[in-house]
Amino acid sequence: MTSVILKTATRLVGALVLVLSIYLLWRGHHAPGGGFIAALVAATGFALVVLAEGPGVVRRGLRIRPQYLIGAGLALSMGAGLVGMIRQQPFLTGVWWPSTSAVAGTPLFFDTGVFLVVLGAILTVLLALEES
Amino acid sequence: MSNLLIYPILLPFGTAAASLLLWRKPALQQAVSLAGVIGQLAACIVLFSAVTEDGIQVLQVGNWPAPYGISLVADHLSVLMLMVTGILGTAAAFYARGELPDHLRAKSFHALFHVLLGGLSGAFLTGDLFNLYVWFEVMLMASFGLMTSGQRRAQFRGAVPYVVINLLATLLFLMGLALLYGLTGTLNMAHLHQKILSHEARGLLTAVAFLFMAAFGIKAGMFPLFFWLPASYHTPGIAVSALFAGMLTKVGVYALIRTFSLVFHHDMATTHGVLLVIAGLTMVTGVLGAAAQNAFRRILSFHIISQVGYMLLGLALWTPLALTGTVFYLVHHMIVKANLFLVSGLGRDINGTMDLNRMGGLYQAYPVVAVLFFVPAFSLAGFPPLSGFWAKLLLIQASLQVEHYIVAAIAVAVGLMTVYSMVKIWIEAFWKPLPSSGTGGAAVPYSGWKMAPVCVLAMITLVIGLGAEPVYRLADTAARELMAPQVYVEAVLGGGRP
Amino acid sequence: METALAIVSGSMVAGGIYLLLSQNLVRILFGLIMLSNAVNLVIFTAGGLTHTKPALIEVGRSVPGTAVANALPQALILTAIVIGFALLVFMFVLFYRSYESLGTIDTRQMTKSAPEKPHATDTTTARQEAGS
Amino acid sequence: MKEHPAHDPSTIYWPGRLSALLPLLLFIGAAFQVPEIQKNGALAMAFDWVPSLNVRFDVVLDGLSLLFVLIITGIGFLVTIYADAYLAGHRQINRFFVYLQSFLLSMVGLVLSNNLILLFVFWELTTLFSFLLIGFQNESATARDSARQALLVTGGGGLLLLVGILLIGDVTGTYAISELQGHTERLHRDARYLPILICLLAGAFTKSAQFPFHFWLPNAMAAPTPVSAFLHSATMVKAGIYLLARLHPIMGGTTAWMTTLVVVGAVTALWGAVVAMAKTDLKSVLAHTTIMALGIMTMFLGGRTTPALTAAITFLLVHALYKSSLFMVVGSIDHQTGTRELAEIGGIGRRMPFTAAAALMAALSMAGFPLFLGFIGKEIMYKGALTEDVFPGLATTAALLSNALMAAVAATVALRPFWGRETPKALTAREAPWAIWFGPLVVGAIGLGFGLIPDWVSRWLVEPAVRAFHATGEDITLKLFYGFNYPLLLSVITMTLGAVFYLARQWLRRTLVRFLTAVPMTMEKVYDGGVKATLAIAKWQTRRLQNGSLFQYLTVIIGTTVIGVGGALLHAGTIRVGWSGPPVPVWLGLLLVCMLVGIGIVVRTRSRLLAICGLGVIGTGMAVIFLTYGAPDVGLTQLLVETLTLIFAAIVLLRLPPIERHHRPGFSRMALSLLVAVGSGALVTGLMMAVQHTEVDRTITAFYEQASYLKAHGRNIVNVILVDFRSLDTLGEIIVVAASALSALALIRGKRSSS
Repeated sequence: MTSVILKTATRLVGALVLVLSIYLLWRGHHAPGGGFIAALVAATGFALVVLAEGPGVVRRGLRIRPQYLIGAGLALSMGAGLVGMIRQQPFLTGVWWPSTSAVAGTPLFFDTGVFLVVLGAILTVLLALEES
Repeated sequence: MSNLLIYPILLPFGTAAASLLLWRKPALQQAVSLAGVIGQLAACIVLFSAVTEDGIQVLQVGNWPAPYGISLVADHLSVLMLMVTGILGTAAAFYARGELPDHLRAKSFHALFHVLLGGLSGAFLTGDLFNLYVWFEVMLMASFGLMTSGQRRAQFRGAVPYVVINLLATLLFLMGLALLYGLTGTLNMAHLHQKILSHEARGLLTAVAFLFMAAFGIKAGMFPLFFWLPASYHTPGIAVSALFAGMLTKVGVYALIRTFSLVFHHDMATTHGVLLVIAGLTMVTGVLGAAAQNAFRRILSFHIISQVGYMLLGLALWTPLALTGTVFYLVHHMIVKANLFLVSGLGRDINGTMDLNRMGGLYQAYPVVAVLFFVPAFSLAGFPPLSGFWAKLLLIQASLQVEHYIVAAIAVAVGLMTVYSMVKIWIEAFWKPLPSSGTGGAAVPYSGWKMAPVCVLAMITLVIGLGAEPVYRLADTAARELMAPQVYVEAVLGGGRP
Repeated sequence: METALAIVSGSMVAGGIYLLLSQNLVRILFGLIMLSNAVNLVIFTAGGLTHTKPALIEVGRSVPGTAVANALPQALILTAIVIGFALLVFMFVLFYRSYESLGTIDTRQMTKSAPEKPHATDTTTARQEAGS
Repeated sequence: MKEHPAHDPSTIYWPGRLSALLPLLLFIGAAFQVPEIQKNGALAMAFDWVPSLNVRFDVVLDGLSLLFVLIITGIGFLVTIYADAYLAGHRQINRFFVYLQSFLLSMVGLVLSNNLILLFVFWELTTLFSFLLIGFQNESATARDSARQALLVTGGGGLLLLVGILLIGDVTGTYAISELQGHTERLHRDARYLPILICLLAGAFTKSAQFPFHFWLPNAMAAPTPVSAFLHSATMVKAGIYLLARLHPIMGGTTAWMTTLVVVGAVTALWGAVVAMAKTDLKSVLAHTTIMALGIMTMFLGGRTTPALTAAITFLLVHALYKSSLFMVVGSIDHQTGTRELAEIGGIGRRMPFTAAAALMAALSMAGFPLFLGFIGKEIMYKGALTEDVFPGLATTAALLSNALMAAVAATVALRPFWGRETPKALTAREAPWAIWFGPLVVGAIGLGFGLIPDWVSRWLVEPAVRAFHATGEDITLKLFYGFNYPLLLSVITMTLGAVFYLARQWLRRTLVRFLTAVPMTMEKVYDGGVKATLAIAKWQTRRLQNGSLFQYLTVIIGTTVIGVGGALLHAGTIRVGWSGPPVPVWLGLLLVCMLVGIGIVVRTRSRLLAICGLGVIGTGMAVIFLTYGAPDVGLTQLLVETLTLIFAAIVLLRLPPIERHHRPGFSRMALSLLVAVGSGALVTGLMMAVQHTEVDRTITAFYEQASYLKAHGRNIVNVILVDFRSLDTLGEIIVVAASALSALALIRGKRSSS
């Protein structure tokens, strides 16, 4: 009975933490937060779930191997840098849309890449360690 | 603005990302990996020709002007190192393909390999000291992974001191960075050059300079900070150890050259005087260490140390000729040393061991391998007309010119000891018949994946030796750029403003 | 405050180095954690502690209104912390696997099993095997 | 020692045979240049190689070079033919010819070089190829060791030679030999003259086996006989002599030069002759007479009179001819009878007539019999010795004694094996194939032929050679008979003495052997001792330094750093102890004290749990400091990293054994650790205090503050730095994170697959 409550609680907390982390990622450009912090928060959430319920749940929940998160994150960050190059500017030059009001820009994609890599990396090790 | 500078960094990292995304497809990973090294080599060649034709190239990353953003700078020294990186990376990747069964289980091998290459390129290109720290970490982390990838007990034994001591170096580097930032308020090396020109706290800067010297000295394997190197270099796979032997300590040497020409130029009598003493001790210690060894790769590992001493010697003497010698030595040494490590792998394939007591008979049965060892080995020993001869000649000549006779004598004596070591390997592994305790004897077919890189590197050694003039000119230009950093500083700080 | 932090950092370095010099992998690990914390503190202190307002630009302004804390060292520390964490995770795993493989966390015993003893070969031994 | 393993029918011979064309063509080509050189002095050709270093591919063919080229290629041709038959059936015969012809080309290059660096390149190449040739019987440990010894001795001398050459370049600004003659004055006056001379002579003496570096040459007889006949009689060992002759007009003529060369040469000559008399192995006898001959040449090159220098060159030619012939003869005896021991061979002359004839002619030339070139060589030798500037007495005595001994040795080598009593081994001897006797016979015959036409030899060969390095108006003509004079008298004495020595050879040998065994220290022992001592030092040093103790490694590294940086800091003297910056609030002070306590706990405790708590206190304390001093991002990250570290620690550390079981270190180790730890802590505190006095330059931060929102569209400046201003750092950083995960994964997974 308690374990069911615990499981539900951790899942709930886990989900909340994930939402929180995405919020942190989003607002990072303007207030404390950003890719690292968001990823660390998310990783902590996943870690709680892993410790409480074992790695299987997280693996199933993720659906893909965490290594792919790393690969995708790296690709995203570097891709964000390439956008400037297409416009004949140096690598990693920030490009914003629309250029006047700056709602979205490559630095945000870059930060998302950071988020994915850090999260993916921590999960990779965490899951592998728990499974070993 | 020249985005050419980013490709040698970006291509390996892109390849690494791609090989991660191809996690379940080892064959495709392998193909992408080979394509990646060739692409990087091409990028290095393009950048190389741009620099040799148009002079120093600068990229202000993110379009933020120096010293606010991070500058990538390619001068002659950088592109020479980069060229060798490209060549050795390609060679090692092909050789690794021949070695693959060992690595097949570690699917992360290709990604780590390319991360290492990218880190190397970054370190050679960056004009920012903190960014250099980041690239050092990239290389370090990748090297940790590659160092332990075979999971043998000896690897763990070697990896622990390797990891601990290198982390210590990293922390020293970071500490030095913090203090230097506190003193100057900048991290851009060209900007640091200017700041230090007019800085008042010279004595304090010298203390900080020594902190950097220690940090890079550990990486470079200089006396008495080298212990991690002989403890670990004989443990990883052949292709990996060849890449390590060729590149990793030389990044340390590169960093020393860069910082002690561009940044810490305020008290050369002290800093370079200390370096000179260290250089002598490094040469002697390394070569004596090698003389005491009796395994193929261990001998080679200790020789790295003694040859780092030669390179430091040129930096310490601080004359155009001496620096030219250092640059020439770097280029020559990286290729030759990596090649010797690769050849040691061929020897192990045949004899089943690296222990010279149990090796033998290679000369009779494998004449091609014998030639492929002979060329780099005697180049390392400084025999003309191979590449090592010119490198040694330049450094001896440089020390004679400034009448540092003791150093010249050490360089000569160490040269002779190097001959001794190379002859020892030759006699024991090649000339001596296979002892009864040996395990080899079964005919091992030449593997094209392994032979091709060894042959190409041996050819390059010959070409550098016979066509020393163009290499000398490049090294000379690099040395002159180092001695007159004004051009570098102007290229970084002058242009590129948005 | 800077002086106080200098003393604290110094103490952390001393403690970290002392731990590093023990021959126990776990204590070495603790030492490295402490050292990397110390270095972060050094960076932070070296950047100056005069201003204590976070380096944020309030909504409605385009530059910080009052003097704010030095943002650059903070960014450097963030990078250093994350890198340090990555190294730490690897070390956890490495030491754990070394223990499994070598059966000890005592560095003396780790190297004892493979002494780097130079073997004897010189001209005399080579001559003895003449006739081969 | 078995020099030729069982015949291997699969061996392909034609490449070796064909390679004989190379020296032959070179010889013919050189021979055609003889009149031209005699008339005009020299031919030159040059192109750039490494012009920036003054290294040019600059070759000059003058009289001296020409004489050498003729000797090298002529004997090289005959030796190739000889070796082809001698080594028939050897598995690696083709490698042999590759080495041999490469050596020959290097040698030709050496004598043609007009650039000292180029000369050095060829010099080292001859060393390298001779290494391969001496160790050609690579299955024999003796051959391997001898090859290494020769390489190390001559290679070491070579390195000194390089230093000498570089110094010459430094003094004069050129490496061109032809230009250097104009700088003789400057060189002789330069303070570095003596070091230069020492370096150059070290190179020449090691190569030409002068005392005390002579010992490698007899050992090098481990090489197959064709190698000895070529390298150790006619070519490689003469490279040193060639160098001395070349340098004569540049470095020669000083007291230092003359004294050194005459004394060293005389000692070498006497030593070689005496040891030769004591030896019984034919090849060893020849090796020592070679040492003697090299000593004689060196001695005469020490002089500066025309007769002395003429003597050196004449004797060079004489020696090259008879010695290569004798080596080939000995090889032929060895080949046919299977032994080289004097006592075991006798009376094979009738069975091997051609070989015997070759031996006879060579030996007579060696003994200096009239009508042979050797006689003329001896005459001019005495003439030269009597005119030496320094120590003419020593030179004459040395020449006289060694010539007499040489005559006795020649008789021993050429007469006894062929004409003495037949020994059992001789009964099975058959004449060798034609290719084996052809070479020695031809060379022997040339020795006789040249003896008959001395004025021809001197006009076309000797005179141009001498004039190439010795400008003189004096007449240089060799004659069969100069009239009744001192040289003739000395010649007569020589022959008489030689006869006496021959007759008393048994007694002489016994005495000499007794004397030689009584000599306590030979140079070879010194060499072996040197190698051993170096190795012992190396092993001791490596045991001390690279002893596998991580504790020691770290102590040395940290200790060195602390001493170096601390020394510089103290020297700078900028630490001012005292509070600076804003005052510390009380609660922060308490926090800092808590952190110090935390450090103490981690250091002292043996409990992992407590240690982790201590680390937690430190980490949290830092987070609070960050948050207090305006770094929310850093503080937050610090806290999160603490949490995750804790999680990993929980997973991993619990799988490791507890620290409690780890025994404590001894007192001295603890004290050393404490010293190093406190030293480094004090250093860091000192450095930070020193740096605090500099107000941080905030120019760059100011730019970020200005541009953060306006140009980079972000209000969190720290974040903007991370993702925009310095995003390359961040890119590198996530790559580190990725690499760390991959490395860790490989480690964990490796366990699964390896277990």
